Amino acid sequence: TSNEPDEPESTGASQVANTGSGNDEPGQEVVIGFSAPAADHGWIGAITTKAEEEAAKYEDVDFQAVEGSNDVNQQISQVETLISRNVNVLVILPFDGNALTEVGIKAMEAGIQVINLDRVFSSARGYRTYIGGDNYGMGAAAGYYLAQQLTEKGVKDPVIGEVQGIADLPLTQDRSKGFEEALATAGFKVSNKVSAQFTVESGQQVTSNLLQAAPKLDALWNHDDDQGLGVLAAIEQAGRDEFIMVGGAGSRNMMDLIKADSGVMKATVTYPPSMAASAVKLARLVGQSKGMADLVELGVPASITLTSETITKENVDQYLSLGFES
Amino acid sequence: MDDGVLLRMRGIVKQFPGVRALDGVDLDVAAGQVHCLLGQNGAGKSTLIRVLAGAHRPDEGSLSWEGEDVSFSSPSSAIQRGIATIYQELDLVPGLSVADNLYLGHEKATAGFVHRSAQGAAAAAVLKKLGHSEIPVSREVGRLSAAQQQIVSLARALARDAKLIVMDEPSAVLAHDEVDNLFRVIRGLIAENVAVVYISHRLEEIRQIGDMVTVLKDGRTVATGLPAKSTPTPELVSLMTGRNVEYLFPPRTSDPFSSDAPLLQVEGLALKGAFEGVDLVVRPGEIVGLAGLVGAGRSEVLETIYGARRRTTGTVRMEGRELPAGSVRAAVKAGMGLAPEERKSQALLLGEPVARNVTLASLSRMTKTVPGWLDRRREKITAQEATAGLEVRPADVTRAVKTLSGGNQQKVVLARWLLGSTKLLLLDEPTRGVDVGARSEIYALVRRLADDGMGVLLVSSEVPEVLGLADRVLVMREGQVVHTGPADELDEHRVLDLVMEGIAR
Amino acid sequence: MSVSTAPPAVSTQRPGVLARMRGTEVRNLGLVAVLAVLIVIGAVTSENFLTTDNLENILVSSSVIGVVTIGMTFVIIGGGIDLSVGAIVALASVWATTLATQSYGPWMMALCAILVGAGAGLANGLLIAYGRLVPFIVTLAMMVSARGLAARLADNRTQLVNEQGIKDLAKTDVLGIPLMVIILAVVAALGWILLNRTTFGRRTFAIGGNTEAARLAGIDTRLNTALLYVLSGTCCGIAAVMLLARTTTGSSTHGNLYELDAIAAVIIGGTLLSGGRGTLIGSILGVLVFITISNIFILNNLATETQNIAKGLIIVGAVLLQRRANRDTT
Amino acid sequence: MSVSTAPPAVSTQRPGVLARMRGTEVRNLGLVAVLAVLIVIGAVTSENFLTTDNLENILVSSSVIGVVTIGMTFVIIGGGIDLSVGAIVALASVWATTLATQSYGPWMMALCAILVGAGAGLANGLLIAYGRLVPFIVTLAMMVSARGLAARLADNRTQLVNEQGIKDLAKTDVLGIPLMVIILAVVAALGWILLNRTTFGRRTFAIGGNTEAARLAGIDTRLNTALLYVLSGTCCGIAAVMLLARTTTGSSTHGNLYELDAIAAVIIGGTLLSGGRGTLIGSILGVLVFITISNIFILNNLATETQNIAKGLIIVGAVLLQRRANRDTT
Ligand SMILES: Nc1ncnc2c1ncn2[C@@H]1O[C@H](COP(=O)(O)OP(=O)(O)OP(=O)(O)O)[C@@H](O)[C@H]1O
Ligand SMILES: Nc1ncnc2c1ncn2[C@@H]1O[C@H](COP(=O)(O)OP(=O)(O)OP(=O)(O)O)[C@@H](O)[C@H]1O
Ligand SMILES: [Mg+2]
Ligand SMILES: [Mg+2]
Repeated sequence: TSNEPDEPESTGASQVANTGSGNDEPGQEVVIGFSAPAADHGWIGAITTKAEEEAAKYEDVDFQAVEGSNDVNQQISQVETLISRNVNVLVILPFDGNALTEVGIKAMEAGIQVINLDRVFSSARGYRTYIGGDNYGMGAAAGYYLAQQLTEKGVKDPVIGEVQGIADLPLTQDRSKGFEEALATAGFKVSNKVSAQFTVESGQQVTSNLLQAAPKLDALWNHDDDQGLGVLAAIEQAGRDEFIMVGGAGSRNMMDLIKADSGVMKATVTYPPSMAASAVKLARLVGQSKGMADLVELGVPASITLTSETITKENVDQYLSLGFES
Repeated sequence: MDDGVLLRMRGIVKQFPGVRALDGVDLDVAAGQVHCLLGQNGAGKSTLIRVLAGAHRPDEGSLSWEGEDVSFSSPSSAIQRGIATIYQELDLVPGLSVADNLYLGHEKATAGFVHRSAQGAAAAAVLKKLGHSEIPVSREVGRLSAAQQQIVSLARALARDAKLIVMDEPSAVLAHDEVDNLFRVIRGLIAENVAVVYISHRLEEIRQIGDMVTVLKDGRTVATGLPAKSTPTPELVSLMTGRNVEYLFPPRTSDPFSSDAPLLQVEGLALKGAFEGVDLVVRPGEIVGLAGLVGAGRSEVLETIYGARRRTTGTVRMEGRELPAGSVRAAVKAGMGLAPEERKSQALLLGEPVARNVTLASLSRMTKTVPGWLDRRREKITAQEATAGLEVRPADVTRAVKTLSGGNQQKVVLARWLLGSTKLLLLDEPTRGVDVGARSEIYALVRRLADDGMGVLLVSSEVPEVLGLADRVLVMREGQVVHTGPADELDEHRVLDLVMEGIAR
Repeated sequence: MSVSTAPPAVSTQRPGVLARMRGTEVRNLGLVAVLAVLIVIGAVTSENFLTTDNLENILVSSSVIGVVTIGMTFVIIGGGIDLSVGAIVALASVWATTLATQSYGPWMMALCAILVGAGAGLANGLLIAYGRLVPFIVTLAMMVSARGLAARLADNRTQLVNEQGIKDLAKTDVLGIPLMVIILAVVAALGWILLNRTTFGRRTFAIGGNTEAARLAGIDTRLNTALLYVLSGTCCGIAAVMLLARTTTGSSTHGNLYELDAIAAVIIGGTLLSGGRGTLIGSILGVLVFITISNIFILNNLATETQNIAKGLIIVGAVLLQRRANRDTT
Repeated sequence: MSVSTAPPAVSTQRPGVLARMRGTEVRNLGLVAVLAVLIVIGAVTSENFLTTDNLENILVSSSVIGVVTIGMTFVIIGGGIDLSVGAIVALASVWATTLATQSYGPWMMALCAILVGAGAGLANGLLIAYGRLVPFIVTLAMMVSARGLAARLADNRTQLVNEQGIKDLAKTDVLGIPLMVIILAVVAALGWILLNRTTFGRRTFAIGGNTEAARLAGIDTRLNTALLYVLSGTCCGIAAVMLLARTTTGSSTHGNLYELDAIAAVIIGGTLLSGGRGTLIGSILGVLVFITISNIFILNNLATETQNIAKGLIIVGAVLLQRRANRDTT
């Protein structure tokens, strides 16, 4: 067996270990059901695409995705449909983890293994394995980075802006909390906060107003690189460049901008949609009762939380291949 | 084109679900003639002219126009041939101005751009020709009174420069002098060799203006080419109805000077901008008529008494108890019922069956033991009885009201108030569009209701109707009552003088 | 009663059963045909479609939006519109899951959700009927405000239902039928009676068909209109309780786009958007059609974007089929 | 909705200038008053409100949805509704940013977006006018399908605009006025002329006010209705081009909920949802009101949920104020 990744462009430094070791050899056929919220913004779109692409790599995987929905009731029904269709493993990215817990438990009780992707269920009985990002950690990473930059520059009482995603999602609140608490370590706080909808257009719209509310900014954190395209468009259209900006998630576009270092965009904190590909891989392994090659244990672990890494000009080259097309 | 026949219709059949509205009708119309269509409510007159205007496609039959076989696939193809139509139910667009309505579909425009001033001027000219330059051409049609809207409809037909103008009961909403005015216009048209098809339930109008008469009955032509001036009335009536109807007012029975406790007592009633200082009394068993010109404010008086408009000053008492201003519910509870002037917009649920229209105002009495729980059998039977009493045709109460002919729709509205505890009936133009036979039935009915103790307040633009039916008459002019007195002390001339001059000469 | 004595004339021909049904009810036959076609498609394309589990699943999925749709049908027949249903569901779900409310137990939670729904509906109704404001604007304002208030109450978080009593609702079967479906059936039956067998229902049709005529007939159009929105709000409250059970959470994101789904079901069910005409059965069939379409897609493993493209086409096809079915029966 | 021939309150005195203006245009004065109040509130609560930059920002923010609203106004006056505007904007933006289209340069991109918009509108129009299907359902189907198609074309990705020519639109000023605002002004002016000065506009009012009367007057109501949707689609295409410039991207998520925003602006602008009556100026004012409210909130750094609660209240307040203003002027 080899340690060489079979798809170099989709694997990055931190993921090399997940492949190889014979786990990719065709095995017993696994039917994987996949349910995620409506692909009404790029990150979720990327999640779905990554999952599909990963599944397509394996001949022994039958991948069945259902229509995305932002209505939890609808998503519950969809998962129920998948259950009654007797899939082997379910990958569920819930619109709201709390709301899908019961149906997760139902699936587990029906003997279907559940991979809970990203938004965690309220009970561990609902999943075989959780894999997801760290929203609090993401906000904290952005906060620490900005605090450090501003302190280095010696800015006193900086004006810091924040562009949230959808305000009333738990993940948004977690991100903001991490951001606030990290900034607080340097004695800073957020002065202007707006929330968009994770879409380019809403990012553009709210940012153009934010820039009016804060005629002078020192720093800006944007939760999401998809809406970041809009945020940047608004900044450019307003002709502003006096501040530094940090993104979120880690899209390829943003990495290119960080690398070029020609504008406000200085860093982004990762929240990679490639976790969907990992989830599919895990689902397949679980379905085939295999373990993870680089671990000693025979089974797949119950929980994997990805770290949020800070990508800057210095380390961007390492990450370029992981950047998702938003 | 032999014998000057402009339009020839042969064997026209039009079938609606459940009704054969036209069953082989023939009609010949010659240029320079007024051709009258007569027939009872539901005989098929409106349907015939809708076929002629391209609004309905006939199921069978042929049409020839100026000697050439034609078939109109849409209203515009009839219009292009030179046929203009005034429909029975007003067909104006309420949100558009008078001028825009007049030229709708044939706007004065180049390359799609409307010449607004030219169009306004042309509209003003047409209205002036009709003697109604007081109607502002820029006013929204929805803000005009029913009579004014009818005039706009007429003006619109004239604005088309048509060879044939079809008029479906144009005089129904017009007052006496307005009808004369209409006839003046028709004579002008005839002089220009235009043909006119004229529909009316008033035989005296047919005599005045008509040349030829065609009589329809149950969707068939029963007589055609009758001379309008000379055919005896009994002959026409029996052709229409198949029987002899006396066009008579029932004898008065109540005492105009009775001192019974008044049912309705109105004092110093005023509505800003419409009328003021109206005093009137209606006693049980009494019919009180309100006469006056169109626009004199009679409808407003009725509607204000009824609470549909909020009075500015004055009091309204039913059986001694004062009613709150602007509450229809209080009025209905106290025993009033209104048959309004514009039945289509003010009274009817067009898509609903007859039965539901009839019981609308007395739903709370159509219930079983549990309040609010409908007794649908009782509802249906009650509606059937009420409509049968008025000879609503067809006699099927499950039929949608909009499929009834105009006159039968009016009867449905009347039937609504005959159901329950109505003590005072407010009738605004109750016989508009109602045929000869039904008309005398309605007169008899109103009188019988009065004899049973009901009070009636009647508004009608037909002076003979007011004089013949009412016990007492109030004459209104420009928002004021100019005369009050027993009906038998007045005649048509005196009323007209009062109406025009405010004094009796 | 003083109408003349002439006996009611008997209608000459005895019309057939179909012809005697009112226009709108015949229209429902069209929808039944659409549903039948969908079921055939489902059965042919997927072996899992005609399983008890799956059919039950379709019904349960329809139950929450179904209850909302019943209230919406009343409002639309009465000539109005209610854009706030989704937001009211969210608000009621959040309010019922606050810690304070949960401490009183499941009955109190359910009552709270229903009262919040009815209260929000009352606010709508008062502004529309007595404030004479346009329904579209008032309920739009309520939609925005109620979601904001829900987010505020929940502090932008999802609140867990702790009461097992509520959670059990989603798992209970009565005589083999899921309780959720029974709730829908009961609400639908009550709604049907209210609409078709009571004076309130009759007046609702009248107001939607011709408000002026209803007013001149002595109907208290304002009170009646206000009640329509209270009814719709109450249905939202009931739907919120069902959603609490299904999702075991209260959240300001619940009921997302329910307004659109409900209005669409009502309209495809043959109710006129302008009021005065419609049936409850049509609305329920409308809900079933939409849910069945989604279900078939999932069973056939279509990509989401393909599902959407196809869904639009099927909707148009369904309406065309429905029209054709109606033409044939009348 | 019932026919509106019931006579409104009577006025016999010679009316003043204000009263002689058509009812709906007077209504606009109410909206101007609302806007004035909002501006005062903005100026008082935030020093950054009355800056040229910010006012320009409000206008620019209004421009894209403003253009969509113009098309929507026509459709609603003509008695219809268009739920597909947002989806058409998305589809047009995606189609115009496919690599194939971009290779032809900025003009071709703009033309492509506009043609796609018009084409989708034509599909709506044909189904509604000639297929005689309910506008709500047809445009709902288009909404779902067009978004699905957009997602498919874009493969669920955001597509970048590479053409500098398009991006520059968002940054260009003409005589100190942003080009975006000028585009809105031009579309509005053309729309106003079309609505108020041409036979097409008159006929649109007629069809919306009384379709049967329009038909009996010999108007080709079907052609005219179909054209209304083409017009709306074309406006969406223009809006898509503007959005390409503003966001420098094409995406299937563009135009999210535009249908609701546009309809709300039209209705608050005094156009009847049932058709036949309305003004373009009112609709534009409606857009400005909504955008200004959001702007004031952000300048005051309100939390999103507080914004929403307040927004609902302000909308109701605005409509009440508007009514009061109208009463005083008539
Ligand atoms: N659209 C329709 N659908 C069904 N039946 C209809 C329709 N229009 C008319 N009818 C029926 O056709 C018959 C003829 O109606 P029509 O309106 O032509 O009568 P009319 O002679 O004009 O009566 P009136 O003097 O009362 O106006 C009536 O029985 C009527 O109920
Ligand atoms: N919708 C309206 N808008 C403005 N003025 C109106 C309106 N309707 C009626 N008027 C005016 O109110 C007055 C009374 O009109 P109304 O039609 O009630 O009189 P009427 O005596 O009942 O006549 P009719 O014979 O038409 O019933 C007239 O001056 C008329 O022009
Ligand atoms: Mg007739
Ligand atoms: Mg009158």
